[in-house]
Amino acid sequence: MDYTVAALKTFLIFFVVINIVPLLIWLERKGAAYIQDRRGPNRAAIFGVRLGGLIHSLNDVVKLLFKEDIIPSHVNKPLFILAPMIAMFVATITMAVIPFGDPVVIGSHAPFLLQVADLNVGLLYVFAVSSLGVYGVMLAGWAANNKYALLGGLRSAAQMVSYEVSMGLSVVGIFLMAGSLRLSDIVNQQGANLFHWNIFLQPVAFFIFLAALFAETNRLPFDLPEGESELVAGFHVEYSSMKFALFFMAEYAHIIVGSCIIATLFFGGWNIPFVSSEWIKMNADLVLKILWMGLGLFSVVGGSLLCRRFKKQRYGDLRDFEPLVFGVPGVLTGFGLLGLFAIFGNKVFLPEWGPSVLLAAIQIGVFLAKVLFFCFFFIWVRWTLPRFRYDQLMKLGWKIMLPLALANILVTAWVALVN
Amino acid sequence: MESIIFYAFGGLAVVTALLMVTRQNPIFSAVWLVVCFFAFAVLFLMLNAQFIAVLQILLYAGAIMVLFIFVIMLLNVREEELKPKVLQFSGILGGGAAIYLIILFALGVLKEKVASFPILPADFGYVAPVGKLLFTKYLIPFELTSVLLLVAIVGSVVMGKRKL
Amino acid sequence: MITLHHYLVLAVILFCIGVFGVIVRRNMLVIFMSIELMLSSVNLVFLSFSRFLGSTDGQIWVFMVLTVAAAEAAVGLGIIVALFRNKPTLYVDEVKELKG
Amino acid sequence: MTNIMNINWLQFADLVSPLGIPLVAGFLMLLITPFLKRHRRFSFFISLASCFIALWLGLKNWAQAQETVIGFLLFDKISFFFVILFLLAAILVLLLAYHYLETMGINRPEFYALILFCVFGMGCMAAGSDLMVIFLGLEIMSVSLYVLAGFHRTNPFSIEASLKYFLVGAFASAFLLLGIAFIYGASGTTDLVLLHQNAAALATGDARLYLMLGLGLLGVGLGFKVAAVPFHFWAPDVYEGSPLVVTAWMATAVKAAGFAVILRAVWALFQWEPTLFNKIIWMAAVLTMTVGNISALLQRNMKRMLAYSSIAHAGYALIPFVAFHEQSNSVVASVGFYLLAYILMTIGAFAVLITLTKEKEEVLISDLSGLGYKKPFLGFAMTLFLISLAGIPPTIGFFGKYFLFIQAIQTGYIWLAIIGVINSVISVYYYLGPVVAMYFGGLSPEGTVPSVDQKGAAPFCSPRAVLAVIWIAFLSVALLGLFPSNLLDFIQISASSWLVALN
Repeated sequence: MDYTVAALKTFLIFFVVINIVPLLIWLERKGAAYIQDRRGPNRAAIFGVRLGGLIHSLNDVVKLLFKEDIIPSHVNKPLFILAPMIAMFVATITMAVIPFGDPVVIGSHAPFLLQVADLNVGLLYVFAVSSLGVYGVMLAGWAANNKYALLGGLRSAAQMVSYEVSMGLSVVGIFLMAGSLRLSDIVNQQGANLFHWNIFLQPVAFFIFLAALFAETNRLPFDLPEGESELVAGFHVEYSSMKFALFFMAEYAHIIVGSCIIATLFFGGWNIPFVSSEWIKMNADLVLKILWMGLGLFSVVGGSLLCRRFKKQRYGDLRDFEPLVFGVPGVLTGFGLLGLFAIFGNKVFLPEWGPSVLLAAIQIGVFLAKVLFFCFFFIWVRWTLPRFRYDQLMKLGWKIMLPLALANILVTAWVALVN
Repeated sequence: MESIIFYAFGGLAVVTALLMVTRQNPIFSAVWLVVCFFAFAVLFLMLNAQFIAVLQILLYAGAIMVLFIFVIMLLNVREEELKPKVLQFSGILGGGAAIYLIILFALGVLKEKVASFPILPADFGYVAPVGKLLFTKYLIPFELTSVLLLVAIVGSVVMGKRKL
Repeated sequence: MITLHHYLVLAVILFCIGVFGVIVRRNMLVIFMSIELMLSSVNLVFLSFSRFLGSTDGQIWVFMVLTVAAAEAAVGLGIIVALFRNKPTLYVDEVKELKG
Repeated sequence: MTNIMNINWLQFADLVSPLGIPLVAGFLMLLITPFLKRHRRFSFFISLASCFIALWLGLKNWAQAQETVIGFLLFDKISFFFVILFLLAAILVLLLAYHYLETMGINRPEFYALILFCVFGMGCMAAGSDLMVIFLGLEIMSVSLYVLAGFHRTNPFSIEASLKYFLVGAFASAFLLLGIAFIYGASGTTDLVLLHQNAAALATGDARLYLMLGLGLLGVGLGFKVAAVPFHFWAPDVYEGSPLVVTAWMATAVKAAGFAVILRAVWALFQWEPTLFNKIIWMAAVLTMTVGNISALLQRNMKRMLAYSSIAHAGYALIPFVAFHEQSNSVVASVGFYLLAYILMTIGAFAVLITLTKEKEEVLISDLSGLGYKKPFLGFAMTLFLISLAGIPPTIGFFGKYFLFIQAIQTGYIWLAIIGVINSVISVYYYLGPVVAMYFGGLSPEGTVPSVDQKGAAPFCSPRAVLAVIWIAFLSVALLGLFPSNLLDFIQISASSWLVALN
C-alpha cells in the first residue's frame, strides 16, 4: 500500500515536471522575444487555435520524437546512449524530497505527506543527487569523441564541481537556523511571517545560492560548457533527435527543480505571506467563498477581455475566431460559478476533511506559483546578462563566492550562538 | 524484504566491482565503480546509516569519481593506446591471492556465532546524533581532518599546477 | 534473516576484489580506483559493526575514512597528472626509470 | 571526556604546543609568503624558528609531563620524547634543505610547510591515545610525504617515486583500516588504553576471531609503513627517486614515527599471547635484517644502499619487541635510544652526500673516491657515520645495537641476537665500501694523491648550514657514543612513566 502510494506520487510529480518543461520552453521563446522587442513564435495552429505560440512546443515535441535517431560511427556507443539518460534521471529524481505542502491530516488516519519521501537528510540528498548531474555532461562530452564536446565536458565538470562547493556552504547558514536538514522542518521554521523567510534572514546565502544554481544548471551567464560561439554546442554537439531532447529537457527540469529548492529554502516553501495555515483551517468556509467568488470574477473578466479582441476578417481564416474559443467559455463558466454562489453560497458547509484538503490545495498552488516565478526569473536572466569569460567564472567561484559563503557561515553561527 | 534488498544490492556491488576491475578502458571502470558506490549507499541505508549513505554518494560518486573521470578526460588516452589484456604471472598470482584472502576471511568471519542485529533507537544514524558526537567527543579528530584536507590541497596544488 | 556475517562476508569479498585489482591491473587509474573500492568496503565493515554494537562511533570512523579517501584522491590524481606530463602513459609497468 | 566543554583548553594548548607550533607556522607561511618578495629565506627561517621554539616547549613539557589524556591525545613523557625526536630531525633536515633546494631550483615555501605538517602528523601518531588520531596523524604525514617525494616535479625519478609511494601507501592504509575496523568490531572501541585493559579478555572471548583478523591486518598495514620484509619492496625505489633531503627525512623521522605507533600498538593490542606474537616478530626481524643487508651489498648507488640499510635497521629495531612482555620498560628505552642514534648518523651521512650533489641526484659510491684527501673533515665525518651505522664501537650506533640485542639475550632469545650480530658483520662490508673509496679510491697507480682539479668533476659545495648539520651529527655520534648513559637515563624515565602509570 505504501509503495503504491509512493509510486503514484512519484508518477504524479514526474508528470508535472515533464509537462512544465514544454511550457517553459514556450515561456523562454516568448520571453526572449518580448525582451528583444519582437513577437516570438505565433504561427503554428490547430484549427486556428495558436495559444499564443504554445502550439510550437507541441510541434517540437512531435518533431523530436519522430526524427531519425543518429548515432555517429565514431562515438562510444554505450556511454553515448547512457549520458542523456543520466542527465534526465538526475534532474527529476531530486523532486522526491521537495515538500509541496503540509502533511494532510484527515481524522485519525496517518498524515498524508505531500512529498515522496520526508528524509532526515533531505537537503544533503538534494546536493548528493545534483552533484551527479555532472556525469551526464561529462560522459556525453567524452563519449562523443569530438574536440568541442570534450572541451565542453571538461569545462562543465570543472565549473559544476567548483560551484557545488559554494552552493553547499551557502546553505549551511540555513541548517544552523533550522537545526535540521529536513526540508519540511526548514519550511516550517520560516513560517508565515514574510520577514522570517530566509531571503530576509540569509540574503547573502540566497545570492550565492542563486549564482551557484545558475552555474549548476549551465544556464547563462554561466553557460560556458555549451557556449555556441566558442564550442559550437559543447557537450551535446553530436546529439540529435530524442537524445538531444533529453538533454534539453534535463536542462529545463533542472531549472524547475532549482526553482523548487529556492522556493523551499528561501521563500517559505508552501507558506503564504502573513496568512498562517491555522487561520486558513479555522476559516475554511470564508476562504472557500472568497476563492469561489474570485474564480468566478476572474473568469468573467478574463473571458470578456478575450472576447473584445475578436475582430472579423483580420486574417481572413479560422484564426480570427481564436479569442472566442477561450473567451466565450470563460465568460460562461464565470457566470455559472457566480450564479451557483448566489444560490448555494450560504448553504455550503465543508465536510470534516474539507479544511485540510483545501489548505493543501492552496499550499500546492502557492508553491507552484513561487516555482513558476523563479522559472521565469531564470529565463529573464538568460536574455538579459552577457556570458562570463571562463577564467572570470572560476575566479568568481573560488575567490569571491567561497570566502563569502564561509563568512556567512561564521556570522550566522555567531548570531546563533549569541541567541 | 530485507534479504531481497541485501542480496540484490550486495550482488550488484560485487558484479559491478568485478566489472570495474576487469574493464580495459578506465572510463568504464569509473562508471561501474559509481554504480558500485550506489549499491554501497543502499547497503549503508539498510544499516541505519542515513547520513553516511548520503555522504557516500555526495563524496564518492559526486566528488571523487567526478575527479577521476575529469582526469581521464584530461589525459585523453585514446582507445588504441590502451593495452590488450594479457594474463600474466601477476594476474595468476593476484587472482590466487584474492581467492585465498576471501576464503580466509570468510571462514574466519563465519566461524563466529550467528550474530543478528539488535533493535536500535529510531534516530540512530541520523544527522543530529552523528553530528553531536562529531563535535563533542570526536572534536579533535574532526579538526585533524581539516588539517589533512589542507595538506591535500597544498599537495595537489604543488603537484598539479603548471607554474608555481 | 540478514545478520552481521552477511555484511562482513560481502565487505570482505569486495575488499578482496579491490586487492585483486591492485595486484593484477597495470593501469594506474584502475589501481587507484581499486584502492577506493577497498576503502569503501572498509566503510561497510565499520557500519555493520556500528549497527551490530549499536554505537555511533563506527559512523564517525566512516566519516574519517571518507575524508581520507577524498584527500588521497586529490593528491593521487595530482601525482598522476604530473607523471603524465613527464611521460604520457597510464601503465605502471612502463614507468620504470628506477630499477626495482 | 565525552563533553568537550569540560576540557581545560588552556592546559590543552600548553600540552599540544610542541606539535601545534609547527602547524601554525605552516599555516602562517602559506598565508604570508605569496605577499613577500624574499619568501624563500623567510619560510626557511620561520620554519626553523618554529621548530626551535617547539623543541624548547617540548623539553619543558617533557619535564612536567603527567599522563594526561585530553581529546584522544596522550601527553606523557614518551610522547614528548618522540616529538622532540621528530623536531630534532626536522631541524636537521630543514638546515640541509635550503641549500639543496636552491641548487635544484625547487626552493618553494610549500616544501617547508609540508615538512612542518609532517611533523604535526607524526606528533599525532606518537601522542594519539585512540587509533583514530593515530590513523589521521599517519595520513597527514603520508599525504605530505607523497607530495614531498615528488617535489622535484620535472625530474622523472622523483615523480615516479612519488607515484609508487602513493600507490603503496594508499594500499597499506586500506589494510590498516580494515584491521582497525575488525578491532573496533571485536571490542567496540578504538581507544588504546581501553584496548590495553580489555585485550586479554577479548582474546579469549567470543570476538576472538575478529580481533585476530584485525591484528593481522593492522600488522600488515604497519609493516608496509615501516617497510618491514616482506612489505619492503617499495622502499628502495622511493628512497632513490625522492630528492635527497626528503630521502633523509623519510629514512629517519618517518621510520621513527612508524616505530612510535608500533610501540603503542604492541603495548595495547599484542600482549595477550606473547609466544605467538614473539614468533612473528622473530621472523619479521630476521627476514628484515637479512634481506636488507644482503640487498645492500649489491648496490652501487649510495642512496639505494642507504635505503636497504634503513630496511635492515628497521629489522634491528624489531628485535627487542620479543622481550616486550617481560621487560617492556627497557625495551621501549632501547628502541627510543636506537631511533635517536639512527636519526643522527643517517642524517649525518645524508648531509655529506648533499655536499656532493650538484643538480644531479645520483651519488654513486665511486663519486666519493678521494674525499678523504680532498676534504679531510667530510671524509672523516662520513667514515664515522658509516662505522656507527655498522655498529662498531665506540660510536652511538654500537651502543644502540648493544641495547637492542641485550633485550633479546636477557629474555632468552640468544639466536635472534646472534643472527643480529651476524647481520651487523655483513653490513660492515658494504658500509666500508665507501670508506675504502674515500681513502683509497681515485688514487693513480703510483699511489700519489690526485689533485682536486684533476678529478674536478666532483664539486664540493658545503654551505654553513650543511656543515653545521654535519658538525652536530658528528659531535653527537662521537660524544654520545662515549657517554651514552645520560641519554639512556633520559629515555628510560620517559618509558617507565608511561608504562607504570597506565598498566
